[in-house]
Amino acid sequence: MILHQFNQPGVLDRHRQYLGKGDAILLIENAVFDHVLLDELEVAERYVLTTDLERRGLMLKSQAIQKLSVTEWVALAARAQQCISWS
Amino acid sequence: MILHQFNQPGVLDRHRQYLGKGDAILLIENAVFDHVLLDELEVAERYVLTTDLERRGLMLKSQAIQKLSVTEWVALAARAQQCISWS
Amino acid sequence: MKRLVFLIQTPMGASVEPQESLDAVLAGSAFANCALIFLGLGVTQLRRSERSDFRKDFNRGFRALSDFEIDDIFYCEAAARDHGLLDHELIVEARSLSPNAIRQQIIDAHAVMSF
Amino acid sequence: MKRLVFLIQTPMGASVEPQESLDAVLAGSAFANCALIFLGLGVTQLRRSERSDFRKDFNRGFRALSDFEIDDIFYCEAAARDHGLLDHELIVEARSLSPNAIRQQIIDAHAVMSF
Amino acid sequence: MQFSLLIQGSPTSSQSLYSAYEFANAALAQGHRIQRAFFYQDAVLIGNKLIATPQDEFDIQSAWQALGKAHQIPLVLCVASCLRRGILDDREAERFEKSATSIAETFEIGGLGQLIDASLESERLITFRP
Amino acid sequence: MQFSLLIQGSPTSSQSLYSAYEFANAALAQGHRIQRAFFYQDAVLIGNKLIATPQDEFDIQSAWQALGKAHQIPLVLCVASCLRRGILDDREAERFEKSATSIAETFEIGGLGQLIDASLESERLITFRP
Repeated sequence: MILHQFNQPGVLDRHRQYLGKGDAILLIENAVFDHVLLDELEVAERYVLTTDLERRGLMLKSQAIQKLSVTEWVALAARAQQCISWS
Repeated sequence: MILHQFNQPGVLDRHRQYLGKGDAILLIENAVFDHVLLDELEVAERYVLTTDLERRGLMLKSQAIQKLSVTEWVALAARAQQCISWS
Repeated sequence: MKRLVFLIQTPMGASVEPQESLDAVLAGSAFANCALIFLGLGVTQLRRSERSDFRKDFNRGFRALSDFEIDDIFYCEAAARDHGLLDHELIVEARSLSPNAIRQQIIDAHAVMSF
Repeated sequence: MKRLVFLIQTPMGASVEPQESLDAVLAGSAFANCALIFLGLGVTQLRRSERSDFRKDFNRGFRALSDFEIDDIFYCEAAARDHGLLDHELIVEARSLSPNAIRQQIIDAHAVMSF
Repeated sequence: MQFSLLIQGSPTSSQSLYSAYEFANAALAQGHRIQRAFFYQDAVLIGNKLIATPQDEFDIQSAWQALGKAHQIPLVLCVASCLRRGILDDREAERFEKSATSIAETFEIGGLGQLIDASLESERLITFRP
Repeated sequence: MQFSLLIQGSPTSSQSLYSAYEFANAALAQGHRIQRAFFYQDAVLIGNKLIATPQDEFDIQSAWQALGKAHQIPLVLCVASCLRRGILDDREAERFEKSATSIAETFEIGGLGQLIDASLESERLITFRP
């Protein structure tokens, strides 16, 4: 499993082609503005960092997306074979 | 006439709704990567800064877009009623 | 008094730019008739948030606007729609403007600053 | 030797980041088997340019790669297409990879650094 | 015509200080005046005297200093932006009990009032975004 | 597990130093180790001792210093990035004939070899982009 981290808005689409089945996507920082775009990326586990959502006053709408604490982020990174930061 | 300056790639689309007839668009810095997107914005005069194109090894394809020297940029800014920088 | 328009395009959250743009507006209010227009990703600054641990508390920052008698606070209706910004989420009283009306604000200003 | 993969996503031109990422790759070559993969806007770094007045001359920077025996220079074929990058414009010998092949490079690496 | 420049981007991660420099040069060559260059946000980093630019690179700091001197253009760094980023003159270093100053010559530290004044008193304000 | 962090973004124009700080804290709380935090590009600006953070704001520099001390994490600023941005220790200040030093305590200046070493010797490298 590869963990794909995004921290910028507007770049999810550019890098979706590198996603594989069973990979995980995590949106942090300003990438959380794109949380609605995760809906269609069913190939991967999809996460959004809770604290960064809260800092921006956002709430998740989709049931398919999970909120992640920083503690859970660390666990996800430890479980991943590789952690990639896209921007 | 409003001069609309863009210095980032990927944002032309976001701000095209503020363009008026007879306005001018100028792409500088990394916005010059979007020069092909100017084709459809026929409502405005369309310019790309020559030096920034050259720094990135790019060449214009469309006849409808004009290359601008920095000297011409200054003249365009002086002619404009207002100069706006979008990003 | 001359009219200054501040176009706010930076998203809420990652950088200190939202705060530094607000500082510029407050400074402007002493010398000019100031308007703030949030557009593009900038409309995200208008959404109230309960967590302000890293950056300065924005609820307080925005309250300062009325203390400085800056009432012309606008946002782009199209951008608000794009970002799902709802009326009841607004951190400050702001009026929506059409892209055309924003263009007119720009034309009528003495100068325009972008942030 | 362990394998390090450097993913280069920053566009050519405005910042010093292209140069600083190249420095990291050169440093890596002393200790690891290094691969460079240009993707997204990063493929624009591969286009030869005649004007390098502000930032360091990239033609020279890229020549250093072969001096350091870094031969695994790749770019994403899809990104090259998006940016109209043609073979004859390349500043350095580089091979195109499919998104799937790039994924495999990532999986096979000991570590991946993004720039 | 009288121009003022508002420059916002960092010397290293944006091109704004370079674009503004080229613009200012071209404007002066055409007989226009630059009333003031106001450096805001990360652009104030240009005023750090401790920067050691590699010898084979264009030295944008020296370029601005030379331009400012040759044409008597005030190069104003925003004080609030400077404090946050560690650009201090004698006065600020003393006020915040810091052990050194870091502002490079030809640059001066000033308040946001100078930006507002520039925008009101010059005929064109050009913003150079990060 | 042994983590290393590569941090690239500026303290003022990006969130990367904040995200990395939160990540490091959470990792340590779970019993993981942070082998090294390597500050590259604009992230080295965190090591400027002349920064005067406004009192009502979170002081990210002090937060990193406290974390580094409490857990003996080397906080390494890339030397080449530092020179370009005016972050100097005694040695570099002398070498480049600069009048002052600017590196804050707890941070150290090191070469890119330390980044490569961290990426090779730790089990996970996490990159915090600008």
